[in-house]
Amino acid sequence: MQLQTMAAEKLSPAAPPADAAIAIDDVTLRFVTPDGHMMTAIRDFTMTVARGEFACVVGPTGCGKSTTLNLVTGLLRPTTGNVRVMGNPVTDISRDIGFVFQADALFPWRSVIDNVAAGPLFRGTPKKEAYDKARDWIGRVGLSRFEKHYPHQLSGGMRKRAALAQTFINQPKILLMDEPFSALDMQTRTAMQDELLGLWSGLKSSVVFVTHDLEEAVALADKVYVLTAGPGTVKSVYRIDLPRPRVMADIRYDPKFIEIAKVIWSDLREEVQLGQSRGLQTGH
Amino acid sequence: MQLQTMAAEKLSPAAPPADAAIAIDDVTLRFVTPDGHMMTAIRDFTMTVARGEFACVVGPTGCGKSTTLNLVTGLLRPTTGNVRVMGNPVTDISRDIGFVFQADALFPWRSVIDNVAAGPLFRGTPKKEAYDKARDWIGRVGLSRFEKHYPHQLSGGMRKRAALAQTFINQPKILLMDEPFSALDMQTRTAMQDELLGLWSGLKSSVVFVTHDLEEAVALADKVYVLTAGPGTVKSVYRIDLPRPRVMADIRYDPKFIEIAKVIWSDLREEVQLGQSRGLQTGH
Amino acid sequence: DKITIIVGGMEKQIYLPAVLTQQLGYFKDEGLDVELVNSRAGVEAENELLAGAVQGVVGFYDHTVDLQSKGKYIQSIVQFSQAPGEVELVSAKHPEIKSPADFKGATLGVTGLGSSTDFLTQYLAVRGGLKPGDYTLLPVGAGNTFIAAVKQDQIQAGMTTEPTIAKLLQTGEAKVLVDMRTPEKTKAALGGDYPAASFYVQSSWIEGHKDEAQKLANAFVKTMKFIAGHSAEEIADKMPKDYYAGSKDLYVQGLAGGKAMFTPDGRMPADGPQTVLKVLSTFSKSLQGKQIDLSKTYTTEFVDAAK
Amino acid sequence: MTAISPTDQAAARATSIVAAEAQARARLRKRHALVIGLRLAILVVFLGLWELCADYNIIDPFFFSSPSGIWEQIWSWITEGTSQGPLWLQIYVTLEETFLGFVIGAVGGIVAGIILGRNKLLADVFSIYIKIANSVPRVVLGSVFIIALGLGMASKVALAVVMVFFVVFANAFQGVREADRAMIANAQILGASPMQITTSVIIPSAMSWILASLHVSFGFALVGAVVGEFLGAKQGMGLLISTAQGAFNANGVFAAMIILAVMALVVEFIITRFENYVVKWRPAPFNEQGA
Amino acid sequence: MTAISPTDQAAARATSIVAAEAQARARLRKRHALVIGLRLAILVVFLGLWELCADYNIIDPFFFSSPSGIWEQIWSWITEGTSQGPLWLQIYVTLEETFLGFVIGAVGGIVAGIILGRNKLLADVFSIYIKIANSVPRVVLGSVFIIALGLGMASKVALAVVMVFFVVFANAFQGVREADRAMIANAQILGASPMQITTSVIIPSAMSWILASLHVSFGFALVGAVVGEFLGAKQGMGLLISTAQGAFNANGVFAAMIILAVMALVVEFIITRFENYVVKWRPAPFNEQGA
Ligand SMILES: Nc1ncnc2c1ncn2[C@@H]1O[C@H](COP(=O)(O)OP(=O)(O)OP(=O)(O)O)[C@@H](O)[C@H]1O
Ligand SMILES: Nc1ncnc2c1ncn2[C@@H]1O[C@H](COP(=O)(O)OP(=O)(O)OP(=O)(O)O)[C@@H](O)[C@H]1O
Ligand SMILES: [Mg+2]
Ligand SMILES: [Mg+2]
Repeated sequence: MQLQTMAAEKLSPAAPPADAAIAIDDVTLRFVTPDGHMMTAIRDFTMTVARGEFACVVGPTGCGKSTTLNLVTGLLRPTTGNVRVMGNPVTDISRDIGFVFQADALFPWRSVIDNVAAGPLFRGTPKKEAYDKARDWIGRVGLSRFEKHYPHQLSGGMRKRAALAQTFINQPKILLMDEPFSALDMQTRTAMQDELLGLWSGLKSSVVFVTHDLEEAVALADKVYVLTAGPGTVKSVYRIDLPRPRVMADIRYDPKFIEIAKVIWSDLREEVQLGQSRGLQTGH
Repeated sequence: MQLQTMAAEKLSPAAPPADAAIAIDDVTLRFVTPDGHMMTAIRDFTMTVARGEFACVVGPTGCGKSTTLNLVTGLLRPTTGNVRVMGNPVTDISRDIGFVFQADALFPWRSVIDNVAAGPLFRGTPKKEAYDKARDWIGRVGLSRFEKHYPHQLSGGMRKRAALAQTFINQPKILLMDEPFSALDMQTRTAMQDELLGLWSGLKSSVVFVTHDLEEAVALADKVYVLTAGPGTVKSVYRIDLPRPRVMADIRYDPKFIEIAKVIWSDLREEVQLGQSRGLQTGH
Repeated sequence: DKITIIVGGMEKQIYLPAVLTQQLGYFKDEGLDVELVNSRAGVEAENELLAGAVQGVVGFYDHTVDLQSKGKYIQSIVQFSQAPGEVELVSAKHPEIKSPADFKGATLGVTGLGSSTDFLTQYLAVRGGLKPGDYTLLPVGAGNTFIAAVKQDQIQAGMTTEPTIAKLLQTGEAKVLVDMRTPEKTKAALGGDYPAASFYVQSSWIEGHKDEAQKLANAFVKTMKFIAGHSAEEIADKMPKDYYAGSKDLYVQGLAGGKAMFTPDGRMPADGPQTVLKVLSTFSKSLQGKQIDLSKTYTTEFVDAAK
Repeated sequence: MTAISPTDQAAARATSIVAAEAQARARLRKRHALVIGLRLAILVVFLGLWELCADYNIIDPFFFSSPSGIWEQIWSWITEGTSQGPLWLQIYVTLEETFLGFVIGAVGGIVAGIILGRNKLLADVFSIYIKIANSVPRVVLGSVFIIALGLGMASKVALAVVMVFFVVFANAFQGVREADRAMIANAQILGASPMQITTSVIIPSAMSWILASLHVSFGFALVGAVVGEFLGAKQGMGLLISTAQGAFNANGVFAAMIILAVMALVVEFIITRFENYVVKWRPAPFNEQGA
Repeated sequence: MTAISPTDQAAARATSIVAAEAQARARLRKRHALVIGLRLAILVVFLGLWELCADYNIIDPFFFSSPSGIWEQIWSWITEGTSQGPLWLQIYVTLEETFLGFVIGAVGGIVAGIILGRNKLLADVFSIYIKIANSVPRVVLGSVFIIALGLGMASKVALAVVMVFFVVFANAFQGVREADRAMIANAQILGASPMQITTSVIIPSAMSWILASLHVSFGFALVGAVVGEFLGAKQGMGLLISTAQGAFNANGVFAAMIILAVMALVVEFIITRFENYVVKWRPAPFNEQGA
């Protein structure tokens, strides 16, 4: 399969350069399954995110996207291969990273503002400053009226927004996000995407963003990784050359955008169908 | 605001008839907030789902969609007003209902197959039959290879699919679903939607389906409820007259579909923007 | 400075002189600051004494013998009683037991294995012509548990002290088989005086504290004289109410029956130590093959000097 | 058709909502009264039966006392004092020992539980020794303490400590191990140091474990202190019991136990207050929330 | 540019994966050896210090015994039997009482905990009485049991029961209350009866609470049985201790305690096995998983 369009350039996954922000080099990770066998979650996985680059990862469910992020944070260790962040091998859970978990990881015993202020407080910011910052970020994600609420008193989408504020407030140089916007309505999602792009361009962070929404991926990314159905590996990588700054509300109607999305979509669909024929039997 | 299109008929929320599958009549629900005040989650809420009807609920995040479903199951009690299911007031948590929770509610100590077989086993189905059925449903959601896995060994999307199988296997007459497909990739989601429609038309169930994806709502529903930003109440109700059976892969390209979606979208956007101007401050 | 004395059960009548001295104010009269500490487990008391945490113990004399066999020297300086104050009771359900000779096949209650009641019971049985193994010993403690054991027929006979004796006699659930509350009856049962309750201290302590030892002896001897010169009723009146809260009559009755066991002057009866050694060495494993110097287990030096 | 957007009936509604909420509050009050009533009823029935059984000699009051006898005893202790001095002094002494033992044992248990819970190697190496220590009979330990620490307060406190420590340790340890791994990971990524993880994630999530153990272990501390006094003491409730037992004063034994129970209840009340304060973030069970 | 789809290097990879996994296993084995080594080292150092202190009379072996003395005592009990009969019989008797008491107390605690945990009214009414009962000194209870149940096995079992019950109850109760409300709701909606909710949701989620209490409470059961024997018995380790104490035989006292510790460890091992079996569904902490 060879293609080359003006905007989406398909790249070959090559061995990562030493100075990349994130470099996953030929990693295989296997889990022990309940019946005692080994199950390969991702295999021969190579991925590079340059400094300041925005990478999106798409792929069928269960293909290893979250596993990949966990490898970068150091929450999981590769069985073979190695993972480097900012040039250093990942040995422990890193503090330089921001990670929005796929599932909820707010502290249930802290109110929204205490949750959001947690990062600065952990990092030694004075209390007042931390809370001022937290209040600012809570405003940005639209939870000002819910500052004092505990997580269990929020709706699913509100919890997700609180988690976003909690991560963004640390202004991480490396930002990993696992389906962060899937619980949000379209409008809020667009606002959050703008917020994210603003943060990213301001900080020149490197971002890995996992999503099921291909349009979202294309709209946000410099580079889109398409993974194969599990055991996941990189199927193809696309460079998205849409001009920046991008405005989320409008970019979807850009003809270039639509063209790119179509190309990647056909590539992805193939993979998903493969995954389905392997896993899904048709129901009725 | 008055409009009437061929396919999307806007209805006025009237007092529910006695024989409705679900009848929420003028309900207000208030929570105690952390600072001891009362917060109204939904107010003056009226909603009717006829037997065999497929209703979708859309609305900005935090507007009270999950709360509404919880009222129907009996997990929450209205402060004022009343809720009837199949004509009877809701007094306890009902067994006739299927409920796919927004958050994960699988039993972590049971493997996928034990989780899926739980419903039939609880209801007294013989063991062998229950497991056969469970195996069938696990196949339909594409988890056959993961039967023996425990929930923590699944990816987010897989867990959601397991939860779907767990609910569908009971073939409930009333089916409540809270953003069930948001963690799935497009292809899997389409397959699940087909699965859901098949189940629904086979059983003539009544469905309330919460989603943030308006297209999904239009594609699936007989009736779409648009809620206002919190405190949530019904803003408008649309009847979707697209012909059935609908095929999910194709319906999106139906011009009627696109038209309806546009109409509801403009209605919803207004509301979401209102919610945002109230809650969200623009970030940067 | 302060002198701490452990009493192996302040409410027990056999140790009554300790609290009585306090109540009568005799310690104060001697210019002593004495503090009484209760400890029902005798071993605790001796251990404390040996560890040097307390200066004296009110307990059974036979411990001085036993401890000497383990290389620890303690000395009785005032002897409270010349009879054990123990009684072998026999359950009313078992009239066939008329003397220790009938113990064959019976279960006999003792307070604890290795305690004085254990040795005395076995000694009685041996004097009755039995061999160890003809009977079973059951440690049942004293007080309520002893009574319960009799009631439930878990023991057919058993050795105990006041006020358990009085209580069981009063309800008629048991009768006296062997009485060792008076010197005469003890002599009959054991073949000699059996010094029991006494005040003892570590031998090494005496060296540096002759003065205190003397004062303590003075106080105790005065109490012994008081006991000899007053009726059970009068003595009971001096005791704290809690000690006979169960029933004052019972207390007085028990005291009247057992008053005779107290020495009139705190002096060790001449043949007493010998009897104790005889009883102990018959049964106690730890004494077997050991040479005991009885003269190091007691001294009458201080009671002799007491005014 | 016309969309009838919800009209502003708010004012009219307000009254009905207020009424509904007042009703809910009234229900709560009624329930509270019911609970108190039932508790009292049980107490009265229990005491009544006991008294009757004692009066008709179905149970022997010589052994098992009777409520009236117990009350007389308590009254006489209050008015005339005990043989060891005024009653409040006995209570104070025991309470002091218990409290010290409770605090030391609980803090020790929590600290040890957290350290071992956080460090797998330490846990693997040391937990076996903690298990061993826990199988030592406390009564024997009591004598060892008395030899080592003397007959003063120290030995009673030590005994209370060893009663409390193991229960609290076991729960704190398990509570730490149960702490949600995603939450710990999140804190770590947010920049928490190991110490901060302990204070802001581990301790809050182990809190309900620790509190559960505190509930039961105050009673244990009391037991430890009393047993210590039983083995040898100048003052305290344990000595009161021991004397009463020696004097066949069942009333005294039971009266002392009742006083101990009241002491335990008072402290229990305080712990519950503390618990409600600490875990106020907790969601109410479904159906207990809303107004 | 050409998309280089991952070539089939699987065969070449396989070896390196196998090697990596073998390495991981070797690490595990090494760690296990380290743990055992450290445990032994601690034991040896502890015993060595004890022996030395005893030999040089830094601690008085008359009170605190010494490892060599203890060993001699155990050996003589094994070879010559104890004064009450063969050693194994004493162990058997105590173990039987302990085990009965443990099972009854644990089952009772779990059942009571679940019932009260599931029913708020019952909990509100009765938990206060459970608190009261828990503050009763076990030693006093011991004599009450002997009076009520006699000197046989029953009174020791009862004492072990009351040692175990409260700890298990407290944890089972709290464990039930901590069960995830969403999970309970889900089960209810899936059609579970209250009984089924109890067995399939409440008990599994309270399991780690219950297990934590079982760990600590077997030791307590042992303590209860021994204290019971202490107060009056024909056989058993408690009597052995009491006799040794009465004879100022510190070696005997400590030897018996060591035997008790070994008993506790054996049972602990069994409980841990059971625990690993029951909670095998549990996620490993991050970083301990993967190969
Ligand atoms: N602890 C574990 N033990 C065994 N298998 C695991 C474990 N964790 C994940 N897996 C498996 O690894 C594979 C990849 O999981 P992962 O969570 O990375 O998927 P994902 O791409 O994030 O999917 P989704 O889009 O559904 O979130 C899945 O097949 C899953 O079953
Ligand atoms: N236990 C509670 N205490 C207080 N407020 C609550 C509680 N539960 C929910 N709320 C509030 O009720 C409102 C509605 O919540 P709900 O979960 O129904 O929203 P939702 O429409 O499902 O949103 P989402 O799309 O984000 O899931 C929110 O404002 C939330 O903060
Ligand atoms: Mg994932
Ligand atoms: Mg929701």
